[in-house]
Amino acid sequence: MPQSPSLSASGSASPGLARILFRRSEIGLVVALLAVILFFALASDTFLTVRNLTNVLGQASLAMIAGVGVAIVFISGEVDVSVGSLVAAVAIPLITVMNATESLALGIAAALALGLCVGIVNGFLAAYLGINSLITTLGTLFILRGGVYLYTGQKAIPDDVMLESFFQLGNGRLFEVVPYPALIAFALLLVFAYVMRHRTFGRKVYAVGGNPEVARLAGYDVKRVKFTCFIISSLLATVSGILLASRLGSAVHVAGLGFEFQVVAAVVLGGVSLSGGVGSLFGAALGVLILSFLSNGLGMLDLATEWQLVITGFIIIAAVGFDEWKRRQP
Amino acid sequence: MTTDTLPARKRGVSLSALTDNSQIVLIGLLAVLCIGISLAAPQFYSPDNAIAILRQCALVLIVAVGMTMLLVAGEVDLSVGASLAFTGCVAMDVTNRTHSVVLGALAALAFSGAVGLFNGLVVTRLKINSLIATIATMMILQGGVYLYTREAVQNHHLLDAFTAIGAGYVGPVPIPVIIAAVIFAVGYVTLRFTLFGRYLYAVGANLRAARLSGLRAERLKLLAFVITGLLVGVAGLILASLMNAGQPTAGRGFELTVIAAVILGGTSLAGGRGTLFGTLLGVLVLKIVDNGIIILRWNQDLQMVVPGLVIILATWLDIVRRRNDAR
Amino acid sequence: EKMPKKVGYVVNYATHEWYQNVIKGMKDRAAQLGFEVEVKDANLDAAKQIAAAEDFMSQGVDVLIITPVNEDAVVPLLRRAKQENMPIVLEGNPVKGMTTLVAICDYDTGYHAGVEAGKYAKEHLGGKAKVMNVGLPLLSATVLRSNGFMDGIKTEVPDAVMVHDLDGGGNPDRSFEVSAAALAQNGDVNVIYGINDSSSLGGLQAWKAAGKSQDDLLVVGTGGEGLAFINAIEKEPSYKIEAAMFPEKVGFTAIDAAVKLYNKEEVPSWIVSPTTPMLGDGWKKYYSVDGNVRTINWDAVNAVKAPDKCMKTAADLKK
Amino acid sequence: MHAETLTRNEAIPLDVPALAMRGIGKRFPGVVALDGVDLTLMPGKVHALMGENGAGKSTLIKILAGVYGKDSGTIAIGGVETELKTPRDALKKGIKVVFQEIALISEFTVAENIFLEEYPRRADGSIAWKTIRAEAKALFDRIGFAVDPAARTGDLPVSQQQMVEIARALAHEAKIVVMDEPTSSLTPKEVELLFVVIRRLTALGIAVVYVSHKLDEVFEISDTVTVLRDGRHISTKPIGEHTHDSLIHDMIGRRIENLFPRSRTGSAGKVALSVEGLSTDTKLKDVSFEARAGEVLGFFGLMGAGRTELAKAIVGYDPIRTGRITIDGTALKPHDTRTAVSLGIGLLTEDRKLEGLMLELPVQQNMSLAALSSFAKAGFVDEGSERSAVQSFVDRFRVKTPSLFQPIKNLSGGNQQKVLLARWLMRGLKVIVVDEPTRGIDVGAKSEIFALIDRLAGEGLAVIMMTSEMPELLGLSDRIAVMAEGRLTATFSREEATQERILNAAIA
Ligand SMILES: Nc1ncnc2c1ncn2[C@@H]1O[C@H](COP(=O)(O)OP(=O)(O)OP(=O)(O)O)[C@@H](O)[C@H]1O
Ligand SMILES: Nc1ncnc2c1ncn2[C@@H]1O[C@H](COP(=O)(O)OP(=O)(O)OP(=O)(O)O)[C@@H](O)[C@H]1O
Ligand SMILES: [Mg+2]
Ligand SMILES: [Mg+2]
Repeated sequence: MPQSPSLSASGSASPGLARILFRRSEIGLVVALLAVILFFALASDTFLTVRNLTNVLGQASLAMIAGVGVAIVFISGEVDVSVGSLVAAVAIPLITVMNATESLALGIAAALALGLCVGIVNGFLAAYLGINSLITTLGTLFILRGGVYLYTGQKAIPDDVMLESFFQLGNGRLFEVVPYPALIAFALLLVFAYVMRHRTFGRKVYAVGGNPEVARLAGYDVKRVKFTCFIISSLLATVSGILLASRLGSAVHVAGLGFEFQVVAAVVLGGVSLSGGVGSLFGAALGVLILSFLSNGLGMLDLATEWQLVITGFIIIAAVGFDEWKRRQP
Repeated sequence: MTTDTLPARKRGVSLSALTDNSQIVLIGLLAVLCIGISLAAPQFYSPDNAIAILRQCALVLIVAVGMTMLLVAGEVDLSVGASLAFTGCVAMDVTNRTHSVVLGALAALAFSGAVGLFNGLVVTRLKINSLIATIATMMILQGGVYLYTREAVQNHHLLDAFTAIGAGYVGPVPIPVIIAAVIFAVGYVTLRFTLFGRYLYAVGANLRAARLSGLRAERLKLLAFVITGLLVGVAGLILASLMNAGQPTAGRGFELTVIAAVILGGTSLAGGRGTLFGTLLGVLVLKIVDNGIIILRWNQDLQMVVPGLVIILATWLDIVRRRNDAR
Repeated sequence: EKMPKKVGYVVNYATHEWYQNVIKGMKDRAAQLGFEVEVKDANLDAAKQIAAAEDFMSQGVDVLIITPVNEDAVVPLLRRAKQENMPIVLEGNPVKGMTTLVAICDYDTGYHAGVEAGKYAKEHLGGKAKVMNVGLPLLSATVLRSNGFMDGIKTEVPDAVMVHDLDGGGNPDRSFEVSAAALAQNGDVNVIYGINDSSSLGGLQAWKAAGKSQDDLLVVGTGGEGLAFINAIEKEPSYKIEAAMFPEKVGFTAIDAAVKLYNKEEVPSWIVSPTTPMLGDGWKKYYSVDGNVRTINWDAVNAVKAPDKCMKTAADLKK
Repeated sequence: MHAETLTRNEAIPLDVPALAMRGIGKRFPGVVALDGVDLTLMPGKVHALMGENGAGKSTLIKILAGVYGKDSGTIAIGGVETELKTPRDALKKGIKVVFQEIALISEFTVAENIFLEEYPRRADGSIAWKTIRAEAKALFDRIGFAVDPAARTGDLPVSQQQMVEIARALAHEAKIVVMDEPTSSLTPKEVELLFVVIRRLTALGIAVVYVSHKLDEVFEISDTVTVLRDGRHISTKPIGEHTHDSLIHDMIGRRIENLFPRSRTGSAGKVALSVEGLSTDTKLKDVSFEARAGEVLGFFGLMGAGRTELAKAIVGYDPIRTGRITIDGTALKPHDTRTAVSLGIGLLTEDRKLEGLMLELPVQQNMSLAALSSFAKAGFVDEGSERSAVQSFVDRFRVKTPSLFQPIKNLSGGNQQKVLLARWLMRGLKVIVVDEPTRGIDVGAKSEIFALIDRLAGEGLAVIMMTSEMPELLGLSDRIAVMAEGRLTATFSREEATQERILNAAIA
């Protein structure tokens, strides 16, 4: 039987091209993405420029990095909505430490430390104490945001030392073309896609999300797998937060408001099921890209925000509805 | 684990619907809060404050009744906040145009009911997960309301009856509280004692089994969405009356408050489990925390932190209690 | 003088009436001068604001106008704009590294409204002023307004006190909710100050819902953003003072500054747009209303004098 | 390394018990599931574990698998006392369990499920997907199991999933293999296959625990039988010392006079259900038949013949392409379960967990679901009469449950099945379709269900019974319809039907 190393969610290398096409929802997403790009390329003459396309990639990368983490948590059968506040919270240690030490590395370390703590708390509450993860992370979403407001007194903390390396991280471009955030996002996406497909940890995540009881019977430490997923998600959101802080040049207390909705919508649009065990990181990334290009293109058409919201809403319904319909076909 | 699905009655024990022990944690928490706050700030127990709390609970409770039904049936509606704002604008606008409170109210209910119907159809016909479907509806409504009106719709009709809906009193009790109480009572009886209520639990617990047993699962879910929509309409009307304007910006984060209260009340996100009495307790706890922070003159930013902690804590205590019960 | 072909405006929050009217003023002025203004909305999202500005720069606008979601959060953007020689006019609040700013003086606005409120209190409220501030600590601008108001009112009523200092979120339902709780806790208040119209109206509605009479109450709103305050002044007996900030004028001024920058002329780093308190139906001098449309009376507004310098700015808050 | 798994492990001494469980006790809230149970397994022997539904068999096995902790007693493996705290412990000690409920990840491929417990890896630590597929294929070839290792597990019929589970237990070295009702949904051919595999295992010195309600199988394959009743150890004897009757007596404490009672005397009545030219997009092709009031119409077919599809199509659960279904002369709307149910047809499904049980809800809610509207006045449920109706069914069917409020997930499989059957019988029906009604049910309960089916038919119900059990088919049916590949190939009267004729028609 011809077997190609496939990166599909279920890890199935199905026989027959037709079946592969119908099985793998990414194809549908790629088509949708191309359709969006084609539409705006025809509708606006400033859309299809290298500068604009790379802009969008850079803008999408924040949601993409956090989206990879959220998708992993979804696949494990849990949810994580705390990322919206976390991206704002991690900027505080980052900027504060940088201001104090003039060291980007120490700042990043401090941010990652906070991200790690949040991941541990989420994971401990959800995986080990068994508190529903939506409740847990909704709780940490509120707590972190409130904490940020309390700590900053509802003011941004400016970056006083203005390290060039920090500025470049979120604003610079490789060869003046590809934004660094986009490079980081794609690198992380590839690494975690590999992990999810080719390392036992990844398969455990799918198994735990697909059927936790079975996973337990197969000798997996279900709690630890889920715990780890929360930590991964928080650390990736921290990376998003660091890049965001660089783009904003400060720790902004209102940064990332509603970011969790954006990420969840994109991840679900990308075919990652909320009920666990299903979906792929590439799908999630495609979901992010579709929404980013949509937002950029609608802006190019000079459509008011209200139209952008309405159109995006209908497109989400249409896209997910089509995906569901396709899935139901025999 | 014990059952806390439908409030189960023990054999031979006569009907005492409130003795479901899954709510003990919340009742305890509520008691601790009330005692704690009133020790620190005696004004907490003033009639004025009690009424202020009740009125604030009213809006959330009205929508939470529908949300509980939806969650029991295994679905969720995140568009209620956006719909609340839109409905308020519609209510005020139509009342302005027609000079009739009745027509204004009907328009509000028709609008929000239609939003519920739309959500229900998208979820049951297109089979889209309701979390994502209603996020989309939320976006559509947020955009739509600004297409409908840029500015707050002002009260030009100056009808007293309209103002009374939100700001009026019957004796010492605000009218919204009475409306909420009636809706809660009807909702409670519906969910607990009627066929419809029992069917919602079945649909949420196992959709296929319910369908095989002859239940029209899709229709039941649709109905739950429409009920939630209509209740949003009632809340939107009250809000427009209270604000004396239809505010397109209102209702931000309202959906999270409602869902948090319902979940805090012990309703499962997975469907098939939950009670309205729990929801009532959940609403009370959240709103008393909110009020307490202002009464105690704490930093208002704590209004985000404390509810977060309370929700996690209450859920955890509930898990611990059930584990002990199971011994 | 050369005219730019296209000016891009990244607005903080386009769905807000204030910015609607700022945009209106910009479009009016640009139309007079014969060019186009394109608007992108950050919708209160700092990251989206950067993205929108990036998009404008790659689209090739001639000048950018920006109302920052957060002042600190646009510093890198200004740096990148400088690298690409993109002139930027800021609206709202000063930012490190900016060229020029068009702004009202928030402190002054509150201060002058406070002085009028003090006079009113002396005349009608028995010389007592117990203030409920429906504020918004989130933004330095709104904190300045509240501070200015209290300082102003004290010039007339030295023992004026702030009974409640609330965070109404700048929106009406939240303002209503916190005001209701605060009034229940301590209802001994006779002045309600709102940092914008939504806040003052939310406070007033809470007052009414608590069943209190408006006889000995003064409500002071800020902004004069749309129709809401006009409606309130016409219909609510206690709503007497509105601190007008003329958003249309702000837009007007920003466009003029953009043209100057485009022509590489000298511009002051801080261009003040005028504000003034309006008492009773004093609004009719500046605005006329027809149905749901209000029209600005440019002659009257352009005649309002702006100070050269603000009494206090956000920089003073940080001290 | 995996290729060698099926050779004799020299390290296993044949005279030391592979496993000795002593005085095992386990209680659940309101239930004593196990009370001082002993179990000793010898290497290379098949030890059958028998008992009524709810006797405690699965609980004992789950303790052995590290799923539940025991309350009391000791466990020794290969003579060494050990604790089995987690499934992982048990796996490490060489205990492989095929659980009663299928325990596979449906989204994974068959091959991946086989190696779920331990993925073969490459030198760099990444998963060796090629090895996995190749070894799964090799394993299947060795045990003569024809299934595509690359198929998505959830797409397979239940019986094949069960075979995958069994194959999985063989993928790694094991000292003890436990099978909890492995044949509950296997066809006779697959059962034969399984027995070949079990004999291979014992030849390698592996101890096998075999749980089944099928007496014939137990007599054929096992060396020793342990019987449990109500959580207590009743007897352990070599199989040779048992007869059918003595085994049943040990299990249920009484004798069963006649497993297939026939009290019906009258002939079948008028046509209750008629199906004409039924086809679906997926499997069924032009199926036509009639079922009469008062008769039991048995359906036989090999795995995948389409019986389950037929059952779901007649009750309006699945869409159909063409065809006409009438009940008592009234045509059903296609794809509309509600009118079907209200006209008096109900389906007891094959897949309890997925389509029948509301796991978290109590027994009462589960049982009364279909009949609930009959307890309602003006939309309000009269819970008093609901409860007494449920209670009477619990008593009649001897459903073992501590209370009506017990979540049904805590009941044993057989008891769950009884609750689901009662769900339909509470509601007046004209036609009942039962798909594998005795899957996982003990002899005692089986005879009760048979008696019930007989009585229902006697009362004028048309019973359509899809079953893979030849004795029960021949014993109960008035007529037998045979399906093959979605078509109805033959119909026999009770007198005409023989095993050969039926099997011939099923293969056609
Ligand atoms: N998790 C649980 N919680 C509460 N009670 C349980 C639980 N699991 C099993 N029981 C009870 O323990 C008893 C033994 O159940 P068990 O599943 O071991 O029976 P069994 O012999 O395997 O029956 P069957 O032949 O029907 O599979 C039953 O009364 C059952 O209701
Ligand atoms: N060999 C096969 N490979 C894959 N899928 C199959 C195969 N045979 C049947 N199926 C599928 O499995 C399901 C089982 O078929 P169905 O239940 O209708 O048959 P049945 O006669 O009821 O058999 P069973 O004895 O398994 O109940 C159907 O959905 C069918 O499409
Ligand atoms: Mg069992
Ligand atoms: Mg079948």
